[in-house]
Amino acid sequence: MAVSVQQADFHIDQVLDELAAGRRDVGAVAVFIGKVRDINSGDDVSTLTLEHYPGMTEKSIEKIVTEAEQRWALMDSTVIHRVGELQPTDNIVLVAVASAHRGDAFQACEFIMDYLKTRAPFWKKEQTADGERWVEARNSDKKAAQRW
Amino acid sequence: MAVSVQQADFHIDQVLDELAAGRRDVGAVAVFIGKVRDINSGDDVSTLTLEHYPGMTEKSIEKIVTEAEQRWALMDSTVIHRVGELQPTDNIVLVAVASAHRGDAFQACEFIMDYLKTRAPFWKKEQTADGERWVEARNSDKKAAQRW
Amino acid sequence: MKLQILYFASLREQLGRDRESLVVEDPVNTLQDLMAQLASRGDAWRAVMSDNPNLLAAINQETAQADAPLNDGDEVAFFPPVTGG
Amino acid sequence: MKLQILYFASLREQLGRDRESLVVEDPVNTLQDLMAQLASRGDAWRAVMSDNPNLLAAINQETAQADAPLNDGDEVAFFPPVTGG
Repeated sequence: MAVSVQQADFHIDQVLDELAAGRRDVGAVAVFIGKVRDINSGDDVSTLTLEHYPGMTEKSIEKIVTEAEQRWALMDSTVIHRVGELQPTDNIVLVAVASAHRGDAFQACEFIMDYLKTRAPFWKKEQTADGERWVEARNSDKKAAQRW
Repeated sequence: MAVSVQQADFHIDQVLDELAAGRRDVGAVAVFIGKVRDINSGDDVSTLTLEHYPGMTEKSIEKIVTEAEQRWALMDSTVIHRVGELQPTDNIVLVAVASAHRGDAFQACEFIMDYLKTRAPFWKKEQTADGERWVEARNSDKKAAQRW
Repeated sequence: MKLQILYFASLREQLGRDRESLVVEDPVNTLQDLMAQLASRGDAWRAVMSDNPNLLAAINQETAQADAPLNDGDEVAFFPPVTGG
Repeated sequence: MKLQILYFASLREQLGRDRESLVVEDPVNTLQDLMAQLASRGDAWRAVMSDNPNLLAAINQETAQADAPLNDGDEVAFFPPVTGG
């Protein structure tokens, strides 16, 4: 398991080179990348600022990934979440999961994302033409996390 | 939509740079990578040879992706499937899907993979210590495709 | 009626060929008729064409069922269940 | 009892601080007791600490409910629903 909270962007080929490196029995890798959109709730977004709770963030992500490892047959997982100021089209988050089979990889990847959205202490603030505002938590994210 | 059947490997960062290039409203990218495992049905695999039906392969993949585009709100999709001789740890297939929201991206990516496995005319032959054999179609793949 | 016939994967090996141009003289209206005619070529052919629940076929690169009509110039392909991805 | 208290995101802005060291003299056994004491600091504090169905808290970096016990040296954090990912 590799978990990182960082300002810097990530290179996916590099992440995947390190995922389950040296193992020859990986059959399936599922990856999710979340990006900054230029629009939210109808307004143009110019900058997104991501705040987090250093220490608890890493712990809560490790907990989420450990839970995924208990539920599915995984060989390795990487979670990278960026913080600080981001612009539209920038990457925000990457979740990559390696498994023997695609069902496990897909489900674990989606599970980790759903829980990241509802349990990891990150907060987004958007700068729009009308000023800045904190992004509100979505009911759809709560529901997505309750599926599991 | 970009569909390619090729011998050459792919670079994921490059694929993702071209996916929905220029769009600033992509919020979610789901990627699946299938890889050659060193073991199958209990035997060590040294080489995997992938045969396909040129022409029909591309058409059937385009059909699968078009179906996904009708069912989910997608912004772009890329499918790359390798053919020829591959070794354990080599990439076989990549499916990448861009959407505004993660639910659409995940579902469309998994749908495309399930249908690729059951409808696109590719055939795998394995070289093992005991000689070579054609890989048999799996019931679990049929079932996975019937979910949708 | 002239057909282009393709064989893939294990079928290609069992039948010892990957393609052939076939001029059909007896009436061959459907894929089923063509399969019956090919089956009469001998044991290997019968095994593939008539005693094979796993046989798949395509006409002009579209998956086809046994009752699908055949036309002059069609490309017909026979193959086993697919195993890509 | 000495506590380290952290405030995040919109709460940090509403309360005008990101952290404080608090020496508690009245009996504060649970998170709920601490919230009641902080709520008495004024309107902004009451809005955050007592009239706020969306208030979340953690003790020593683990999510905690209102009845969770507090101990000397604990790190307590208050924050709104999370919006990462």
